[in-house]
Amino acid sequence: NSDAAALSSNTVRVVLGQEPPTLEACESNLTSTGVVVRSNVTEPLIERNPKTGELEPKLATEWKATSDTEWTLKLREGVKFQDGTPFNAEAAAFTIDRAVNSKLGCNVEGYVFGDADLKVKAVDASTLTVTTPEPDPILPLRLSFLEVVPTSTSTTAKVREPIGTGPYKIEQWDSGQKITLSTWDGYWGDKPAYAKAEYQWRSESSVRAAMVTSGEADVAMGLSPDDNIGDLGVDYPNNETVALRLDANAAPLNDIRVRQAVNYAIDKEGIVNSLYQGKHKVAAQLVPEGVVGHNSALTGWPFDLDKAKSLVAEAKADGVDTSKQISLVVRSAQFPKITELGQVLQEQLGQAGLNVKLKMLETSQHLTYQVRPFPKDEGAVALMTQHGNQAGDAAFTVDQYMLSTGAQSYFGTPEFDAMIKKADAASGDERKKDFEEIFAYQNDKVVQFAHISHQTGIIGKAKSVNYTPNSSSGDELRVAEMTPAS
Amino acid sequence: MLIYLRKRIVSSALPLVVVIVGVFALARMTGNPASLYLPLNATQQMRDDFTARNGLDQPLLVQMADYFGGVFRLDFGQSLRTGQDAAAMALRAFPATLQLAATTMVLAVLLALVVGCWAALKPNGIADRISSFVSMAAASIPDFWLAIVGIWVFAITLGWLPTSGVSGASAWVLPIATLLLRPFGVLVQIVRGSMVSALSEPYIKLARSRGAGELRVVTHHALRNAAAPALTVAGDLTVGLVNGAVVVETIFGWPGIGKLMIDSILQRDFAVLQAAVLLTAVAIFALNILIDMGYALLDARVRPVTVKA
Amino acid sequence: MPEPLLAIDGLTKTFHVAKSASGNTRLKALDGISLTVGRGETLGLVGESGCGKSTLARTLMMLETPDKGTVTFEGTNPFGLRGKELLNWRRRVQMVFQDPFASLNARMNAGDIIAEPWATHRSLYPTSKEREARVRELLHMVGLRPSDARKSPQEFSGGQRQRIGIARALALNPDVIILDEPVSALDLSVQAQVLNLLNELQKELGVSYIFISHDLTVVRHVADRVAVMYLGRIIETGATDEVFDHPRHPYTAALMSASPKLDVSGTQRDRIVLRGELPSPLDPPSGCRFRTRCWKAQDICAEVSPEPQVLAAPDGTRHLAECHFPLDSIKGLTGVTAAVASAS
Amino acid sequence: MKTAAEQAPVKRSRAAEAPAASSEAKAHDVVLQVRDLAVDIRTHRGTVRAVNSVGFEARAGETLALLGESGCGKSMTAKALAGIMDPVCDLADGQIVLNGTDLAALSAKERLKFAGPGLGIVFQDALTALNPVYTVGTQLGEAFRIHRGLNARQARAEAIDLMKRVGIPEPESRVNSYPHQFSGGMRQRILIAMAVALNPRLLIADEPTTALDVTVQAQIMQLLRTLREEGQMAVILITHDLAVVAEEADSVAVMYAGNVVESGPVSEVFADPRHPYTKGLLESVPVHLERGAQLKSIPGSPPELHDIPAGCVYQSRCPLVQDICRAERPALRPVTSPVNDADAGTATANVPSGGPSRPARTAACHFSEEITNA
Amino acid sequence: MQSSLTEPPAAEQLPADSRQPREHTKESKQDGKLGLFRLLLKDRFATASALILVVVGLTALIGPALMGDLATKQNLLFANKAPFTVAHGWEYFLGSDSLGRSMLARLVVASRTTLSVAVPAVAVALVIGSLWGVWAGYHRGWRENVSMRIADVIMSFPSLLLAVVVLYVFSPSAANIVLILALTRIPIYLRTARAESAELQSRTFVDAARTFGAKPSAIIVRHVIPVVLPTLLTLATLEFCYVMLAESSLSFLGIGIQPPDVSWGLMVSQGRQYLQTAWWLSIFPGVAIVVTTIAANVLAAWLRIATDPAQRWRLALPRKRLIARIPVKETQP
Ligand SMILES: Nc1ncnc2c1ncn2[C@@H]1O[C@H](COP(=O)(O)OP(=O)(O)OP(=O)(O)O)[C@@H](O)[C@H]1O
Ligand SMILES: Nc1ncnc2c1ncn2[C@@H]1O[C@H](COP(=O)(O)OP(=O)(O)OP(=O)(O)O)[C@@H](O)[C@H]1O
Ligand SMILES: [Mg+2]
Ligand SMILES: [Mg+2]
Repeated sequence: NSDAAALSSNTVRVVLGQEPPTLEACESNLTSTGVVVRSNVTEPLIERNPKTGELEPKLATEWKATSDTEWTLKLREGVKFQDGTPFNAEAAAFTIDRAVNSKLGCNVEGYVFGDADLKVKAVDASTLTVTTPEPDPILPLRLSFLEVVPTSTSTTAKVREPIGTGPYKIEQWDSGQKITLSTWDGYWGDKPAYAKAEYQWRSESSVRAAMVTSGEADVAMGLSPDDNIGDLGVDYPNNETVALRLDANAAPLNDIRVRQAVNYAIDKEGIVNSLYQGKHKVAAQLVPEGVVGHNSALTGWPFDLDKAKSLVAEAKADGVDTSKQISLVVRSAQFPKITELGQVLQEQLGQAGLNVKLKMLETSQHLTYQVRPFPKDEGAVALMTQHGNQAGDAAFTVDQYMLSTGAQSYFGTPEFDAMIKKADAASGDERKKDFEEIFAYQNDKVVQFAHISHQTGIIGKAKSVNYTPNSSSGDELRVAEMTPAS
Repeated sequence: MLIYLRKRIVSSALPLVVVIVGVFALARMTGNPASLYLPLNATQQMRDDFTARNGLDQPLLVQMADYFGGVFRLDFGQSLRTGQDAAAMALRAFPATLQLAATTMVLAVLLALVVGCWAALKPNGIADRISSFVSMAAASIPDFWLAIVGIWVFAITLGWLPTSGVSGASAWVLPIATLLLRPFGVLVQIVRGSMVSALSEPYIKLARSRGAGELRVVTHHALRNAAAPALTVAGDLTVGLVNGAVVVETIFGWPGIGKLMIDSILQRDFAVLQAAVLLTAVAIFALNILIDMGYALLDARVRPVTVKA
Repeated sequence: MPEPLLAIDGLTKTFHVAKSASGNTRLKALDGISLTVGRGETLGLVGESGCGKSTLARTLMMLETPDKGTVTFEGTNPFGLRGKELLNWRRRVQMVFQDPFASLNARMNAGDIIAEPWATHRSLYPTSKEREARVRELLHMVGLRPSDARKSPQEFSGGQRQRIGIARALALNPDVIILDEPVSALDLSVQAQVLNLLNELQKELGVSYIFISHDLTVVRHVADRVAVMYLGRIIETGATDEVFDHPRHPYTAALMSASPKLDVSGTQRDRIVLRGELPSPLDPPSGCRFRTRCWKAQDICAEVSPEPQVLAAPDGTRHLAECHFPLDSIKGLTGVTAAVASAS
Repeated sequence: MKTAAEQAPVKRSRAAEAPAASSEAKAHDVVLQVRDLAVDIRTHRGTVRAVNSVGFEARAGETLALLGESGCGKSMTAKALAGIMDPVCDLADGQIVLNGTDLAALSAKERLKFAGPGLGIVFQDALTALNPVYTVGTQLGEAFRIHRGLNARQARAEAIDLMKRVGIPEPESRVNSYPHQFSGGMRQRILIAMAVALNPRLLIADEPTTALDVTVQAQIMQLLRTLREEGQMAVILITHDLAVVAEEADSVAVMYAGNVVESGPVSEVFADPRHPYTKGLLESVPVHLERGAQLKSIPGSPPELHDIPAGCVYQSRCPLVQDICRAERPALRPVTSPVNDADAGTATANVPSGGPSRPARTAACHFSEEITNA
Repeated sequence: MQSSLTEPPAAEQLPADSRQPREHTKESKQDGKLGLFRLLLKDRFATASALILVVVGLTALIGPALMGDLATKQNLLFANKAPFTVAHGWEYFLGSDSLGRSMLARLVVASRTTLSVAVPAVAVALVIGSLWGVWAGYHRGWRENVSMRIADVIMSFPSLLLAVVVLYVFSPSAANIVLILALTRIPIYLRTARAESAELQSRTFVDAARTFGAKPSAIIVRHVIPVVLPTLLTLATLEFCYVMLAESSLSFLGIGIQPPDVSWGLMVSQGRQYLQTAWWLSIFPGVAIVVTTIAANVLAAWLRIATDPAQRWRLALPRKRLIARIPVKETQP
């Protein structure tokens, strides 16, 4: 394997869970697209530091709110696209227009901007103003999801192989086999250590692990604790939180005591320690540490089966039909050991005296349960959800999951909705505090969620590569941060 | 022969249409793909846009008419997932599967012939018992399990073979070995059975009475007669491989049509699914015709020119 | 002349087959066959292999549909029958098949095989007791033991199987039995047993037989009248002794002479050995079908198909032959042999 | 241990061959001598003896007929001679001396050398005995490829030659036809051609015409006669058609339940049977009788193989049965023949080669002498 | 070598009273069954196979009632305990799974799901495919053509799509998996049955039945099906194996049997993640599949010969070395 060895000295080989459907920049919030494109091929105007959660300059050097609804950005100069055209305000404006205001149906549009249209104006070559219809304190954060493309990019169709300003350009994409990136000489920043990055994909996590073990790959994404990768496995907090979302619109979950009982009945410690070998953290809220709004004071529900039982009994005594079936809806293969987790939950809720039926569904079916409009006549549903807040701001979580009209929320209260609206409009410390309160309030008064754990991701990493994964590595794997271990 | 071929091709056309119509209708029964392609918090407006953009709001019959109109213009639509031409995606994936299936079947048939003949020489003898045990076990081991064990043993522990991928000849070994086992196991049984009965035919005795030795009797006289049932079964197994090497393709990252199909199904990528099914169905019909021609090659009695109408 | 039990007129049957050398796809297996069978009479049917004997039998049994021609059984055409009447006809006309191995289902035992017809004709022996008694009776009639009812076909020798076939045909008390080479698979002593059985049945029950066979000795022994077939046509019919002793069609003469004789004197007989093979029924010769192998053939034979001629028979029976140049009835075979010797 | 055929030059023209063959083998030389042949079959009822102490001899240029009831072991004997028995059958005992070599003592592999040049065999069922998937040319040529090492083209030429020899018209085009494209009679000829391809000293024909009609039968018999005379072959003809035996054979061996019960020249045996079975058989022939008259037949059926009685095998059906028949099995003994009294004294059951030119007259019956008088 | 296996005593020795033929038939049927059983005992492999199948069948039948609770009882602290020790109690002799459940109990419970998927799937496909094929082959003509084209359609149809549709439109349950597997395997039987039946309908004994005026349905039942059945049954055992594997492949792809139901296929599929840490999770159910299919195949091969009157002798054949020569008395002249 001397060939491979020679190659590996200047190429880093990454194995992913699936082939990116496209490398289109405006779809880069899709995990498998973003992991290749973001910060490697294309770059955003503003970048969020996954470690600190702070926003940092990238193609924009400065930004500030010039009014309630207007933000002005100063752009970096001397940056070129990989096709040789210069990066300027026109290109930045074009990027925003293309992603947010066009008929392309970009994924990132829905994900980050909702149906709000932005007004963008290139004031001069290096100045850009963005106007929002409503005041938006986190617009810069939202902009960090937009990868900048040149004006030559099609506005009528998505492009599979984008041109960007990043340190790597797409050298070749052998459909079905691999994608090769190579360094671009005209990059404005530092030249990365690896001349090439090669992406392959295998859907079995054990195979991905095996590839690192056998030296066929340098970095393997998304491994499971049972893949037996030994000391080649590197853990990192991946921002994902697992919880049950409880539907309070049907008996018996329409009684808060039953929802509390669910929380008491789950042995979170046991699950984390036994199923996930202690690598995950017991969760008390939907966002992990590091996300703006995380309430570190929350301790969550203790495991207390007796309490759970008595709560169920109480509810029953009050006429709640606790024998009604609760569907525990789980998406198969969503994350490692999810089937086991489902079975554990079913068993534990059963012990509390609830009648739980486990429903393992494939993605598309699961989605019909996950987002509005929810299926009718399904009875009580406890939906297992894995939520990852990539943006680092609780608003992305709360608007979706807790607002009574939220796309992924079963219910809420007017009071709670008001709290959320207030927090959304706030900024700075106030914003932080508002969200912390919201999480506490949900646990106290709403109880739509039974939180289980904050997950830890595992990547496999060959000894020959130096790289420290962080909470965004799963979405944005910066090759430039990798160096060969000499 | 040509007339026969033409007839067969014409008579395959209608079933092909049925297959496509079936796939078309069934696929749309699995629900609107909007939620798969739109962000979780997409608004109803966005969903409606998506549905309209992809023509999914039309009545099924209209969609189908559109589709067949496209097919006649050789336009099979675009992939929802990748935005590429659906037919191109299917055509790109197909050779990988075909190569894998063909190599596997050729090896399986050869191996099964050797082992099956060996077993048939002495029915109920030691060789027969051993080979039937081994072949039955081979036929009943789950392929994904074998694949993973294979990777573990040959790629990780011994380091002889790459774990997966398509680069280089050595990457073929594990997928083929995994796929091979069931066809091999089934075919050994079939070859053995038909060999045993072929060897008891009077013409075999006559060949012996001409002084033909055991090897010659087996390879020259019995084999060709025993081949027809093996051909039938090999055909069915090949159909299975062409259509369903999904598991192996999934595990070994083999960019084949089976993987493409399951992905398209799970991702509700209708155009790609339809193109892939159409392609494999054509291939399967062609395979069936080839097999019928194989019979004719093996045995003059079934040549269409001489069979009774 | 009394009304015959079964009359066949102009029966023609064509098979569609894949192309022959000349591109023909229509095989005329029967070409205008006319025959009659009287009550209690045995009609012998002889002819070269593949000339259509079995096809005729199968057509009579309505296993094949004729293209043309009529069959009349007691004044009615069985092909027009439906329902009950058809069943009744089926009951009255039965067949013993050529191959005793293939015509019995190896997975049934002899008793079930013989009783099988009653599954359709339930009214015949309504109770199982009656059926069992009748099976025993039939077994006895064909010379098998009652205990044989339990054996399966492969436990019987060829002769015994043929007897089971006969018992099955008799199960419905038919009036006509078509026997397609019933004894050619049997060895001599068994053959004698079967022929005796058929004979007795005819005497007792007045059954009519159509008896198909290659073995002329046997035909001569059982048949009242003989019909000789060649390539789908009846080329000669007449009373058995008349046809055997005074064949008028050259083919009949050749057939007679080819039949080996049990003559222990050791002297070699002169015999007519026909030249060439039976022509393919797909491409039969023009005119007279036998002309390609006939030593008497002349130009006219290739052009005009001979019509059946009524020939004078010394004993006054009706003797028909389809030949432009029928043989002299007085000269008999010796003359023929001389003719062949000079021809070759 | 080389046979004459093997030492023969690789390619000989057909014309040169015939005289050579006749000089090698003088007429009436004993080609094959079978002594005490016994064949066992392993069945689920235990091992049974299907052929028991069978002995006869076949002479060059002559035909020996094997007669007997269905299932009496004729085909089994033939297969034993040719060394192609079913896997459940074993050669239990006896000698098969072909031209001085005891085939029974050879290993299966050594025997292969004799299959073809030494003896040829023709089966009854011409359709199943030909391999349906090969052209007749391939099958005819195979013997030459195996024994003479000819290549495909040469073998084909030989095959065409053979087809001419057995009277198949247009052999050049028909050599590429498949068996199913031939009529029954032609298939039978091809089988015969295959059997005589290497000019064997012995030809075994097992019911070669049973499936055929009389005109074809006559042609086949004539062909066999011609071949026998040309090549001075010994022919063993198995049939149950007494008329064929009478016309074709020189001598006859009558078998019953695995045993030879009578043998001798055809004319003598048929004129003067010395075993009650032979006699019964001859009487069953439907000749010279009133139409519809009762035919004579032998009552009863032969004993089942697993249930062969001690004593005479024919005892259950014999009109002459006595106590001694139940106790002792009669051996095959010479019988006096009014036709051939002179030889009778010296004849034994198994005549050593070089013996008298007329086959001996033998019968296995305690009362063979009485039968003539009866 | 005369064993009790020999056929019923020769006819002559039977009670001559033939007025009681009914009893005779009964007797002979019993004889037949007994004979088959004895024949089975003679073949060691077939006997062992039959035993295995009986054990598996019984396990599936009564096992879940005995061990159902044990199979679902989780103990997260007791996960992935190694097999072959009774230190933790007999129920953990085969180790525990990733949720600390008894492997033994789960194997037992899974056997029922496995069989209740495989057996009905095979049976439904067998019955429908065979009857259809026999019917099409018997009548020939357009019925045959249309049927074969339908078979082509099903064969070239992606069964996975069907699986997803069924699971989507209905819900993932054993019954629906049976439906999918049965539907997609029908062509196999259809083709075989058609070919055999088309050949059989031209046989003379079928013609003979026609000459009695028997109806096609009666002929099919009486003559065609009994002859075709052994071939189809042999095919069905091979298919039995296929169906179990297909079910596990569906599980692998996430669209098969869904927890908390458990089948061998699902166990193999889920256990694969633990191959390197807890091999027994997938090896034991895998072995169960292999052993069951081998047993079914061996028994089917045996049964096929044993029920074929023309081949039955093969089974009772004494081995060559055991030949006992039958002494033959003979007088010397
Ligand atoms: N089903 C069929 N399809 C096509 N041709 C057929 C069919 N049945 C018979 N024939 C042809 O019809 C001709 C007559 O056949 P038939 O079986 O009646 O002859 P046969 O006189 O009974 O011969 P044999 O004496 O050999 O039994 C033959 O050439 C045969 O090939
Ligand atoms: N493979 C076999 N297994 C068991 N028994 C057999 C086998 N082959 C032949 N037999 C039996 O051996 C005996 C002799 O058979 P053989 O074929 O030699 O008879 P045959 O004289 O040629 O009869 P036929 O005139 O009917 O051809 C018969 O009883 C037969 O049942
Ligand atoms: Mg016929
Ligand atoms: Mg024989």
